[in-house]
Amino acid sequence: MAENTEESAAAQETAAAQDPQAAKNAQLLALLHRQFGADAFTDVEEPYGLLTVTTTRERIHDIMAGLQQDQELQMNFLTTMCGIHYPENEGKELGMIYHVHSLVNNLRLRLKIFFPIADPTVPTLTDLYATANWMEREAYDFYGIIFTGHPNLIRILNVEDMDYHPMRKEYALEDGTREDKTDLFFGR
Amino acid sequence: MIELPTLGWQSIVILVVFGVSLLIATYCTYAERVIAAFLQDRVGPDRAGPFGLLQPLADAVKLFTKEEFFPAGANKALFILGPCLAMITALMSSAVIPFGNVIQFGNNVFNLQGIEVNIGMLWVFGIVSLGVYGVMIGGWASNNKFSLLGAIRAGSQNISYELAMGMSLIAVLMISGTLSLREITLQQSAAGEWHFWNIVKQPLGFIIFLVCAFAETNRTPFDLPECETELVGGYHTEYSSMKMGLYLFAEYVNVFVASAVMSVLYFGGFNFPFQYELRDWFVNNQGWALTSAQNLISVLGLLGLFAKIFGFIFFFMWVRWTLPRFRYDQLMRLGWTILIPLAIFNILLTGGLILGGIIK
Amino acid sequence: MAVNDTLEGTRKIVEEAREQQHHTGLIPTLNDFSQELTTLNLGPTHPATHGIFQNILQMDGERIISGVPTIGYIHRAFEKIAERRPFYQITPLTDRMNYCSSPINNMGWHMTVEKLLGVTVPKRAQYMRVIAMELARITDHLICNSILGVDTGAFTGFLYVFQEREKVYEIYEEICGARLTTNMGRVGGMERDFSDVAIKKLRDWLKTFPAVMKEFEQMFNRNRIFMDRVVNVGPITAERALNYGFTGPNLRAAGVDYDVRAMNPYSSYEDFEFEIPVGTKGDTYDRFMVRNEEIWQSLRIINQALENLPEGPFHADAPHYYLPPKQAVYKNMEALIYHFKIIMGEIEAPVGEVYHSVEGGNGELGFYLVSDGGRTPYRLHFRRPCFIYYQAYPEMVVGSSLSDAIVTLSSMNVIAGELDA
Amino acid sequence: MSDIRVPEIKMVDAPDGVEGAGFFATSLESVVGMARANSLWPLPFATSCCGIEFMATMGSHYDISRFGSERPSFSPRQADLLMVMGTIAKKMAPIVKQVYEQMAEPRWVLAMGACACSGGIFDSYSVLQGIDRIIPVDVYVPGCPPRPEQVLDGLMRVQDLARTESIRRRNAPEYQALLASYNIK
Amino acid sequence: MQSLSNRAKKLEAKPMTLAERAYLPAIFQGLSITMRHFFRAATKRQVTVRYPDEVRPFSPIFRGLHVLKRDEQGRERCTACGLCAVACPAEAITMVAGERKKGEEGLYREEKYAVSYEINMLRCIFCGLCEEACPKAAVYLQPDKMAPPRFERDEFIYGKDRLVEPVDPQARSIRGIQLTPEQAAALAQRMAQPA
Repeated sequence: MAENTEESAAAQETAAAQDPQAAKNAQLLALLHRQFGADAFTDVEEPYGLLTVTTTRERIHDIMAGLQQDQELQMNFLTTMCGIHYPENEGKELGMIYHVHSLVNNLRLRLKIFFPIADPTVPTLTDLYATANWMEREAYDFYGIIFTGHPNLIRILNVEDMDYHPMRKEYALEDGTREDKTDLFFGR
Repeated sequence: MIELPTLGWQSIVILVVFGVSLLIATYCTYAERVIAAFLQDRVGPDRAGPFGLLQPLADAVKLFTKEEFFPAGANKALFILGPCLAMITALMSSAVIPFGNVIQFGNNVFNLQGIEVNIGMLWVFGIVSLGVYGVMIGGWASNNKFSLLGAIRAGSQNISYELAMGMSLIAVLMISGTLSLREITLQQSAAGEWHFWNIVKQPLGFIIFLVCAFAETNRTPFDLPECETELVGGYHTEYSSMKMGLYLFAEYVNVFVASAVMSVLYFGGFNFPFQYELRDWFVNNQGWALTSAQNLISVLGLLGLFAKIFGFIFFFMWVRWTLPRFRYDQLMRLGWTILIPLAIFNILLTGGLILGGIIK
Repeated sequence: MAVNDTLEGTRKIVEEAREQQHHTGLIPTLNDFSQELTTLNLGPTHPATHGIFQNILQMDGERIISGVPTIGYIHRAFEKIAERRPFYQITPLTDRMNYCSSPINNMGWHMTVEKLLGVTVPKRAQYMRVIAMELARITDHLICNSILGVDTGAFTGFLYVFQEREKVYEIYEEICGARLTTNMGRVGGMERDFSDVAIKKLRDWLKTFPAVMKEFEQMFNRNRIFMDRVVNVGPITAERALNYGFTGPNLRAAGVDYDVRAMNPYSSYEDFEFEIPVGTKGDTYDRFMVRNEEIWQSLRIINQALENLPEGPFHADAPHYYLPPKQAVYKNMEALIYHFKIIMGEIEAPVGEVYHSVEGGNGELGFYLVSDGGRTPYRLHFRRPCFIYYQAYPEMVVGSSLSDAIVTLSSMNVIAGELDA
Repeated sequence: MSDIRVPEIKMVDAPDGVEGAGFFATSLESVVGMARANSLWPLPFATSCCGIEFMATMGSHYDISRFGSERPSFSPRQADLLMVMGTIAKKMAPIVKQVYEQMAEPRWVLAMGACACSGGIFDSYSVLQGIDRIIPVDVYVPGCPPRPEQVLDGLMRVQDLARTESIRRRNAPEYQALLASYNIK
Repeated sequence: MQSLSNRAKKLEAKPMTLAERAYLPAIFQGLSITMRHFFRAATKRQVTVRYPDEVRPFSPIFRGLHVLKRDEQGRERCTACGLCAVACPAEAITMVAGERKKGEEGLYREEKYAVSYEINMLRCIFCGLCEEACPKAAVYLQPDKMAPPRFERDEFIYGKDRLVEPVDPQARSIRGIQLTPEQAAALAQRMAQPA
């Protein structure tokens, strides 16, 4: 990976002096920028040493495919993906968060996309990763995110006839039918 | 020397044999539990009666008082017929086992055997092969896929292994020249020595027979028809109450009969080492009459046979709680490609040895 | 039924089914075939589905044409509950995720929170955690391997090694006061030091366990009946396994030596010498052998950790997050305030997101925690290895017989609590 | 330690019909009761953690076979005691009920662990808050999971029930009404 | 695939030898192992604990049934602060706090006390968080008692009558505070009088 990122060598060196993980992340970011263009990513962060970038749902499939096929990065392990719900973010209420991992380089990357709750469609990754199948079904089950192109998008954990997506923030956690509990004492 | 016993004596013996078979089968469930427990560092049932000895009775009473049940869509007549058939055939085969030599009171000679027929071995085989119908009918009539799979497995398994079993027996027949179990036993009594037992002449045949006996009785490692981790309960999945109990008992009666047949065919039946020396010692040194000494030997032989049978039953259980089970296709392969050729080879070998005059 | 026709036909169908599955991830349905097939409903209460999940199998005789897994039968909404609970109350939840190896889950969660809070745990606590985690790994693998024995029909081996599990339970009980759902450790360290009894029990166990393990191996490893049942059963290639997101022993059985303990060491795993067993074919036998070998490696780690157990405190000096000792609470006002704040969940958690993963019993157990600074996580996602790899099950069993499907299932060690969360 | 063995139990006045006609019983009834009590074949309906503790109960250290209960009947037809162990989600509830309906009389139900008894910590939208909402429960065993000792205690409570139960209880109108209230049969 | 860690240990599945292919050696080995166990068990060395007659020793920190402790003078320690209820992940604890009246100083240690204190044992998961949360060391999970199984659901709501530590020194938990017999007698007398 080193020879390809010579242009960012200066940036690397300063970073490497502080933290080897930061150096690796800087390299990775440079590579991402070169491959997919700098405009593909916004909100680049490194919380707790894990490079986190935000992109758009239009580009997520290409990026994931590119990461998977890139011979040098070999980011071909989809660690996990999950949905998230921010009711306050107007127009970007729902999100998907992907964790990919390059086993060979031992490098992780977190990708995020956000989209409006009124139009919760995201392209599927099942053509790239077999494992995305159930993860997407779970995200659909929990958040109602529609994965276009998913071969079998039905609820996975909850009962089929459930009429809401329980992980969205507005729904209550508790079962309404319990009798032996009161909420009086627990400020939850 | 053997007189035809009276009809009354015969029915008494048959009743006793049935009773004993049932009793042994009942206590086999207890033995199975205790042996399994001991093999697994446990205690086993110890709260029902002293040492848990009432455990089988508790099971039986419970099964009798449990609700009868007919699954939806099941053929009622066949559903009942299945366990009955399994039980009846299992019991019938024990009728021809020679449990002991004769006992003589004055001029009355009593034969410790249900019925002496000169085709005893064929009888056992015929009845045992009927037994699989009980399993098959029951599995089919249950209208349950797991039961059906179990029934199919039972059918093909029993038929395949009966072949090898029969062929391993042909070698015994070649030596003995008779189908009567009593005759075969008596032939092994020459001088009462252990090395006249057929096991010495037929070690390979015995191993084949033993493996097939495991398969015929549906015991691990051949318990595919019930195989609870795959087929839930196999053919008896849908059975409740005593109908299910009959299947369980039938299995243990089968184990008992298989052990008895093995003891008779290969381990000298009611013969035991130095029996004639013992009799002569009683006659010569203690001044007993010959008949009473012979009666004593018969009784001891009866006990000896039961000791052998219990040894085999223990072996059945020991194996069950040790070995993993086969897969269906592997079981078939073992039967058809290993056991049957081996059995044929055994026949040829025995024939050669007989011709060569090495065994007779 | 003509044997050859059926076999040939089945093989063709199986090939087609496999192709189709590879391409679409979709499982073919009954309508795709013209043959007369039976549908067998394996589960949810089938004895071999030790947890609870359902497989609807299309069978041609005893051969499986396709399978549709249905899960969610014990969905308990962990992630939703976690959004309503303060950090320390989530530990009992993680207990119940992979209940065969609760301490690993506990520790993984604590480490995640510690990462978020920036707490460094002293060396002694780290070593204590390693001991607890490796004990958990051993018990997890023991139960998986012995259940594989049960599913092949040998019940006795299971009871032999379960006695060892009982002894480990005793050690757990000395460490934390519970047997199975341990709730072990706290954010910032352990809740109490190892007692002398615990150390003694552990040492005794380390002495006696290898003999039992050897006996277990003797009963199974080279027994032909067992080998015939498991060799070449339910195989998966390394490529497919990676594509399916396999981790842990199941991935290693396919030949990839990915182990979080070695790749991203946590809790001082870099201090210990151990090897990562890998298989070749990814079949049931490889999975069995990898788990077996991992038990030995875990024993090695425990021995090293116990020998080199450093002196020092067993928890971090972090009064904001770690409960003060009870005596201080009675006397010291400051301690009392901290005590109340921690119990009420009013700790100052930074805003941020953190992903931390540990090597659980079944693979990479990840915790993705998004904190908005409140007393509860804003979002907590568990990367449950079982959930991720169980979806490969239909592909692994297509074309094999029902018995193979059962042993494949048990060798994958699918824990329902982890599967459904 | 002596107090562990005898939990302070309100002895069997609970189940309906026990005091019905003919309870003061013929010896046949007591024999049958004893037999049933010592031959409770469990149907281990294990869904989660408690299932592992049930394995421990079956294991060599606790050995449930001492009570004559070591033959797990995975087929509900042959089981006497439905042991529900672990969380029952709402998706699972109909299956539990179905299994209960398939069991042959006499049948008892033991709810093991906090989840099966009441939902435990899983007070969530997907978890049934106690299996007594769908089937009648005879004995509750608290704990999460209960120790094997508690499971054995629970089993002995079921034995107490079985021992004192009239054979005719299952035909009693009270019992029919109980089942009807659960909409069973 | 290439090695990721350099610590891989390849497990080669050796092909079966002729002896192994013949089934019998492994079978005999297995049989001998189980037979060893059989003899060990038959000579009365089973590991089984015959439960109701024998009890396995519990660890001194086992988390069993709750108890509400009294202090050295036999006063209830609980001050009804509610921390245990907050800490309970199962929400199994409910309590009603009350002011201590004059003359009740011998009964309650603090000025506030729990008028009612209930634990729903069916909900409780025995995680020990309440014990840890209690700033007054009032609620403890006893290591030598377990919650017994019962027939009725309502019997599992443990009120103060069953939770508060009895005054009888014999009935106390091993972690409890041992009173001298004189103290206990005095305490029992005081408890018997109406407050």
